[in-house]
Amino acid sequence: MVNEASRGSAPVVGSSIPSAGRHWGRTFWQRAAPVVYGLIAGGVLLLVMGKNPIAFYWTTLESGLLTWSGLMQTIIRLAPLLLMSAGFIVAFQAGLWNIGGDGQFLLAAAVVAGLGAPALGVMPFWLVLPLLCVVGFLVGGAWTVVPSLMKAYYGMNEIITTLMMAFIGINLANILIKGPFLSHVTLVPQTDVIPWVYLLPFIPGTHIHVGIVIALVALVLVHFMQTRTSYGLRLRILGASPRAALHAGISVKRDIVTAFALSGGLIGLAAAVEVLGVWGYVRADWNPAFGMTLFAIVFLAGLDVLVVIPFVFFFAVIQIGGHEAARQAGLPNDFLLLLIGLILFFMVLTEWARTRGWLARLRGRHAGSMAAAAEEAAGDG
Amino acid sequence: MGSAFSSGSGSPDAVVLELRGITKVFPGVRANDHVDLLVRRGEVHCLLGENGAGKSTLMNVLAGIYMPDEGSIRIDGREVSISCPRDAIDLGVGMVHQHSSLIPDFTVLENLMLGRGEGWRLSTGRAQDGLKRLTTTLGVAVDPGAETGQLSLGQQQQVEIIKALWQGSRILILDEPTSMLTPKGIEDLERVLRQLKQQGLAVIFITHKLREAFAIGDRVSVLRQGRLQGTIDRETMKAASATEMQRLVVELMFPGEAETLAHVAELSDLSELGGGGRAATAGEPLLELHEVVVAGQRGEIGIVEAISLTIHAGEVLGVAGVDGNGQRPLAEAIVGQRPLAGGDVRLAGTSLRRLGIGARQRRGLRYVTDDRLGEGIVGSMSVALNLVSKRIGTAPFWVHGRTRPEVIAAHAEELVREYSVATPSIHTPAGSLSGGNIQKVIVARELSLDPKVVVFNKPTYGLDVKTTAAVRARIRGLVDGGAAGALLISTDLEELLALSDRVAVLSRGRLMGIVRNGPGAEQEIGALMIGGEHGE
Amino acid sequence: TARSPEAGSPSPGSSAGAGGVKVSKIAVITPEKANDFGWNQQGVEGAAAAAASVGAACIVQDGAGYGDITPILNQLAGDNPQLMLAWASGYNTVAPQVAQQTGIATVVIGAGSDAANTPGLVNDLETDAQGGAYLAGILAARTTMTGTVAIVVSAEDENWTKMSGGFIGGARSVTPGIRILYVQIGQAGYADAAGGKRVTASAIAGGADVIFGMGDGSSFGMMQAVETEPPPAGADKVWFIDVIGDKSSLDKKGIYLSSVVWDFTAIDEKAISEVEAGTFGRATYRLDLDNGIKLLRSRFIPAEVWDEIETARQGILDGSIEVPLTTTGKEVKAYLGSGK
Amino acid sequence: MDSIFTADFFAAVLSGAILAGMPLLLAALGETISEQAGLLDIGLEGTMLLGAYAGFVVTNWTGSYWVGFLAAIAAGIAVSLLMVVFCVRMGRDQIVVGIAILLSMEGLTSLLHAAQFGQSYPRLDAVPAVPIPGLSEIPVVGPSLFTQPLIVYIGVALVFVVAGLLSRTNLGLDIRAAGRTPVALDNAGVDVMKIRTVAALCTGALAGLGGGYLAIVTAGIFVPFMTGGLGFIAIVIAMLGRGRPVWVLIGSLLFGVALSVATALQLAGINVPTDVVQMLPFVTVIVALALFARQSYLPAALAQPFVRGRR
Ligand SMILES: Nc1ncnc2c1ncn2[C@@H]1O[C@H](COP(=O)(O)OP(=O)(O)OP(=O)(O)O)[C@@H](O)[C@H]1O
Ligand SMILES: Nc1ncnc2c1ncn2[C@@H]1O[C@H](COP(=O)(O)OP(=O)(O)OP(=O)(O)O)[C@@H](O)[C@H]1O
Ligand SMILES: [Mg+2]
Ligand SMILES: [Mg+2]
Repeated sequence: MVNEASRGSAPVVGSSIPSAGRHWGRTFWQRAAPVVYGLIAGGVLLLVMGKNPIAFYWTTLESGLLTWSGLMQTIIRLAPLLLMSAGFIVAFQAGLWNIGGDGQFLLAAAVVAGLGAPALGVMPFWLVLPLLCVVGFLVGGAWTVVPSLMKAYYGMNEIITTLMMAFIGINLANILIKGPFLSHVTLVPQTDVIPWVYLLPFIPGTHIHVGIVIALVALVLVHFMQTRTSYGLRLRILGASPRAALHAGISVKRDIVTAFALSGGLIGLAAAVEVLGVWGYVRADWNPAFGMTLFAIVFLAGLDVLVVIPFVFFFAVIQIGGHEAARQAGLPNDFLLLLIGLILFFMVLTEWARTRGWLARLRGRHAGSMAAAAEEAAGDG
Repeated sequence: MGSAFSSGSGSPDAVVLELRGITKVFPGVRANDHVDLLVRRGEVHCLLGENGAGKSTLMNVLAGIYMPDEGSIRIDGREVSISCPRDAIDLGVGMVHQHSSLIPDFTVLENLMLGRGEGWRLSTGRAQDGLKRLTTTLGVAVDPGAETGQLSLGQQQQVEIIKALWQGSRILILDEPTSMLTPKGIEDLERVLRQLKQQGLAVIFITHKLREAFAIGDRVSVLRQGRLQGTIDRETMKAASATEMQRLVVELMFPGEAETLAHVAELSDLSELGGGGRAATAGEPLLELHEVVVAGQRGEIGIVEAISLTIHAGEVLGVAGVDGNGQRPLAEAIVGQRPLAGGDVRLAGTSLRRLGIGARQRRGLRYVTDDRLGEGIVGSMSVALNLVSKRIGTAPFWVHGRTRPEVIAAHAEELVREYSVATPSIHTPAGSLSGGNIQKVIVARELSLDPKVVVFNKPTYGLDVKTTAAVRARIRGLVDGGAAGALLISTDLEELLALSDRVAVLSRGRLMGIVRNGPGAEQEIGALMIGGEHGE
Repeated sequence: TARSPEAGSPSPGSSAGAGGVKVSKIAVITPEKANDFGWNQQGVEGAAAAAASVGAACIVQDGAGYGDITPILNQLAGDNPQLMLAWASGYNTVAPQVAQQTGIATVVIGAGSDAANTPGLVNDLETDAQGGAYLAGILAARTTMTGTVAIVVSAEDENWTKMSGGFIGGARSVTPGIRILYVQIGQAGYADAAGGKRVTASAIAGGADVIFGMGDGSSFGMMQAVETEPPPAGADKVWFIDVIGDKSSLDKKGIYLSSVVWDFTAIDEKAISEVEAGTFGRATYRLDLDNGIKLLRSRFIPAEVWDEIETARQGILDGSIEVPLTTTGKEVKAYLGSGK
Repeated sequence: MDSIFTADFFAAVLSGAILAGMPLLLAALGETISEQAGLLDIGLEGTMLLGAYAGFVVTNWTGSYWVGFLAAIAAGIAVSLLMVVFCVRMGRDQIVVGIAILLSMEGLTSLLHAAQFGQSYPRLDAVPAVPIPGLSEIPVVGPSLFTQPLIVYIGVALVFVVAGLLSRTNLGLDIRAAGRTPVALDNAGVDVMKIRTVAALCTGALAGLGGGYLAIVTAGIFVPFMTGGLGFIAIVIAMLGRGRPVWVLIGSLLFGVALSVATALQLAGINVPTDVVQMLPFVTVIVALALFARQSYLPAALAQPFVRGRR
């Protein structure tokens, strides 16, 4: 099974006793370098296309970070991204490659949006919001049950099943939106709109909804779970070696199911927060497709919350500021995809170079040395 | 093919292989430190040394797995550079690795054809012939169509050797080939080796069992901490008596410890080793198996049929049998790693049927697995965490699910000291320890926190004399208190005779009989085994 | 702890309300790139033309997608245009909020009810192209030789369904018993060129020799099928009738019979003038036959057929001809089934 | 209202199934080879996109779709070089690299398309169909299944080529070994990296060709993101195929048929929501897997980097 197989490359966080403190500053800078290289590569590309990279990046920064409204938008975007990342962290921790995040996200979004307006009719909104968040969590979690059961009981590889469930989920979301949840006010297929004033409240003095707070709290909890609880250790053993987990008396089946559900739940919560914080509705065929990129980012951040946050923040800035930059440079927005792709490549590359360099200092280049190269890489993702 | 056996230019004892100043460094370890080694054609050259001495590394350098940092290799007097396994094979160096390198779901034939085929099409025909010729020369029987995963370890071992000889090796390296074999398997192997010697091959033979070394070897070299301690040549070996030889070797392996180790080495008279002589006054029954039936899993041999056993306090019940005759399923069923298809297991009177692995653990039922790296430890995790990995979530290490690092650390420090585990620190990833020390960690974990019954599955295979002694002492020490009992599964008859009070013989998943240890036990057991082999 | 109303109210000093302002800059934002010979391109060109007519500047943000629309709208607002055209029905929930926060007059698409209109801030734009599609139906019925025509839609889209109804009505007004095939590529087949070709090919094989194709990227796949598929028995070639844009410049094979073209210039000019007059946000704009919807007259359309189309156009305008209105796929299928 | 169910209508439905199924088949075949060698190529969709783009551009320039197909293959191979360098050589995580490939290829093709064809949207001529003498006379199936562009026959032939490669050749044996127990292969003196490289390149070539087919034959035009998830469907099919190309063929055709039949029903005036139809294949597979409790016997070393001498 892939999760077992890729143990070699699956990052193992804090494989030592938790209390051993981590100077994350160092780790962070080690990991920030590739981003810079990626940007440089993107810059070269821009030059080739006769655009001005400095201007491009400056505009990105300006409209994604340096202006108040841009910063607000970035932070608002951060909420769902961080929650989704938290979901991936939990799954990867347990060696579960939940690659169907987008399906869980969209289905949860559709259900939350679909129930939103009706719910407001029957109960006070201060009750509706938390309730819908729970709904999102449950739907997202529920969408992992089939894959997790099949993995737990038949050893069915979860990459296939989550992929398939993602396809089903995305279509199902559309069916719901065009069926039971179809709004009769607008003619575009979409859900009824939750009145703007009833969406998640703003953090006082800003237009940033409280989703970001929820996200940060969730991340802290996940981090605590990872490093300070028996459950976290069980998941880590499961992720490192399912057979060892079984041998140690860990009820592997239960933990696979719970970890998977928790992962999907957080992703569903991400959807709820995005819908209840920004949109108030979901239209058919809407798919922000955060999943894939976050999957990679979380992995490259070594499942380390303290590294995930800055990475995701950076990603959000590019997402938010990039449009304006692309517009001013007269480029299609899809250039941003290319940019992100390049950055990922460079993250991978420098991670490799680092491990090699680390080794080179110890003992030149030769067959055997590759061994610990991979070991080291495995060590810190 | 034929070339295999008509190889080697020059006089009968011409030097085939010459290693000069081989040095290989791993992070933090000098695995080999300027090692020189001479190997002659037609000799079996034994390589001895404690765990982590660097034997496998040296051989892997020869087989092209590692590039040496320093040193030179000469074959037939020509200086050669071996940068990958292909080079080694082309130079006629064949190696049977310490850890099996067969593909379980490939047939024997497919395994043999790997990387051997000329041209595009797979030519099963030619492979068939080659296999037939080899099996006849070696006097072994292998079913070419069988999935290797389905073969017993002994047969797998033979396939590995055939694979190593496949392209006509001049130098054959066997890295601990006997660690998993039964006396019978070892005899077969010895016969095969003699065959090969006759045909002029040079064999490098790594083992931890001195007796084998002396029986099979023409010369013995000893490695210690990566350095060559010395080589004992033919003449000395002929001249010296077994006991003298042992002193010599042990002195080389563990300078200054020969005395302390003398009494444990296998060579001394069995009766001295505790086992046999002990008065058989066993305490009350601790673990009872009633008609236990276990089903084999997909692609696995050895199921267990209706076995009933009782382990009393203060006794070691040995389980003898050719590997792959149901030992592992039995052990796993007892500790709860696989379901009982029938029957019942009772610990101190209470049935375990409903209890999970963890629950049985806490009730004092422990399992020292034979799959150390596969399931025994989590290589990427610290020694400390591995020492509590079967206690997750329970006090005092966890309180309300919250980890208490300081308690875990203290516990680890204590065990590491008590079991003298050689590790840089308790935070070191367990996977980076040497084989012997990994086993110490496992034993420490299982024997800590008041065990009642411990199931030992091949507890000493692949361990050096010293660690073996330590582990065996632990096993006896456990039961001699009279409070606990042990089930000792082993393919090593000497070990069984040395440690057990009674020995049950397992064959094809059935219980052939139970022999009380003592004079003549060896013959009885042997008889029961043969019976099992030839039964129906 | 609801969102405090003031959070949503126009920012101080906003130009909203009665007064009205001189329009010196307008902004248009479209989901796809504005080179699609379709919705996005028409939207941008209309805006540009209208802006030019009053000497105003026009900021274009095309290919904005749907996901990040809030930040993009805010960034556009940052450039302080006096009028924003939020050119997708997918924007019509977010855009009003941004209008609220920034106080910039904003045109939204297909909000579906006059309730969306907010004086000085938000004005809804509905597209009623069914009239044009009715004319296309007449053209198709006059052109077909097999007596079978096909409607191919890329997705379940309000515009498509409305026009489908109109087309059916027009075709039946000429040949009551005419066979009309209706097929949808997928739930989001807008860019699915491959699907477009496959589906159209099946439709042609089903006997259709006139294809009324509605889709964005996918309509190129439809044209490809029309160009390359063997005509059905009884026809010597297959014709394509397009919507929204004019692709005749891309027509190498002479299959581009016509197109129901949407020209927004007039509407955009109206919006600008209303902003300046301070009357913006009172009444929903409707794009229809008399202010921007027209049937493209290609060289392939015989004069007498065109005359017939012209008379029908007059009929629709003076109300003597009633164009059926179908707003969902279900309604289209029901109408299709009814055979009337 | 007289029925549209004429012979050539059914024919069109059948060839529609092939039109839709072929790109899947080619890509899934490629993925199968990688998987058997222990490589999980998540970036398949990206490979297809570049293949589609290259195939389209070159066909459009040269006017020869054969050159176009070659270009598609070349492009696919180029993309798979990324897999080779990052995953095979450097042993980096395959899923992450796959995602990077996916994103960058989506971006790249869209960028190039906007720059080159944003204004012109050129369309290609139909690829001529080659009737198989005899078979093509059979009513319905004749003009559909047996009157196809040459490339279709080649594609189907490839199924058996790959099957033969995996089961009957030394290379195939080495590939399967590389995916199961690379150490054994290495000890046997075969360079695992080389084998996996070969496998990755094959995957690139086939996925590229699949993309090329999509643009040149199925659509006759390139539009950004035109693969719309085909790559991932192909991965699923390959995994379910468990290294058996024939099963890959069956799986791909099933998807093609599902889409084509949906169209047919609509044309016949029968109301079928396309969402449901597109969901159906997955639902059935999931249910089937759940019912038969079948394991996905994936190669043991799948997605696991190989490093000689590692322990
Ligand atoms: N690939 C590797 N990476 C890092 N260290 C290694 C590697 N291989 C071996 N070592 C270290 O080198 C030393 C020698 O290991 P080696 O396996 O050669 O010992 P050995 O004599 O074969 O022991 P045993 O008798 O247990 O097989 C050990 O300390 C081991 O930890
Ligand atoms: N759980 C599953 N995982 C993957 N493929 C499956 C599964 N269940 C059914 N299939 C499909 O069925 C095919 C296997 O059917 P078939 O019984 O011929 O193979 P098999 O070799 O007999 O399997 P087994 O060895 O389990 O008997 C696969 O190729 C795949 O397409
Ligand atoms: Mg060794
Ligand atoms: Mg079968």
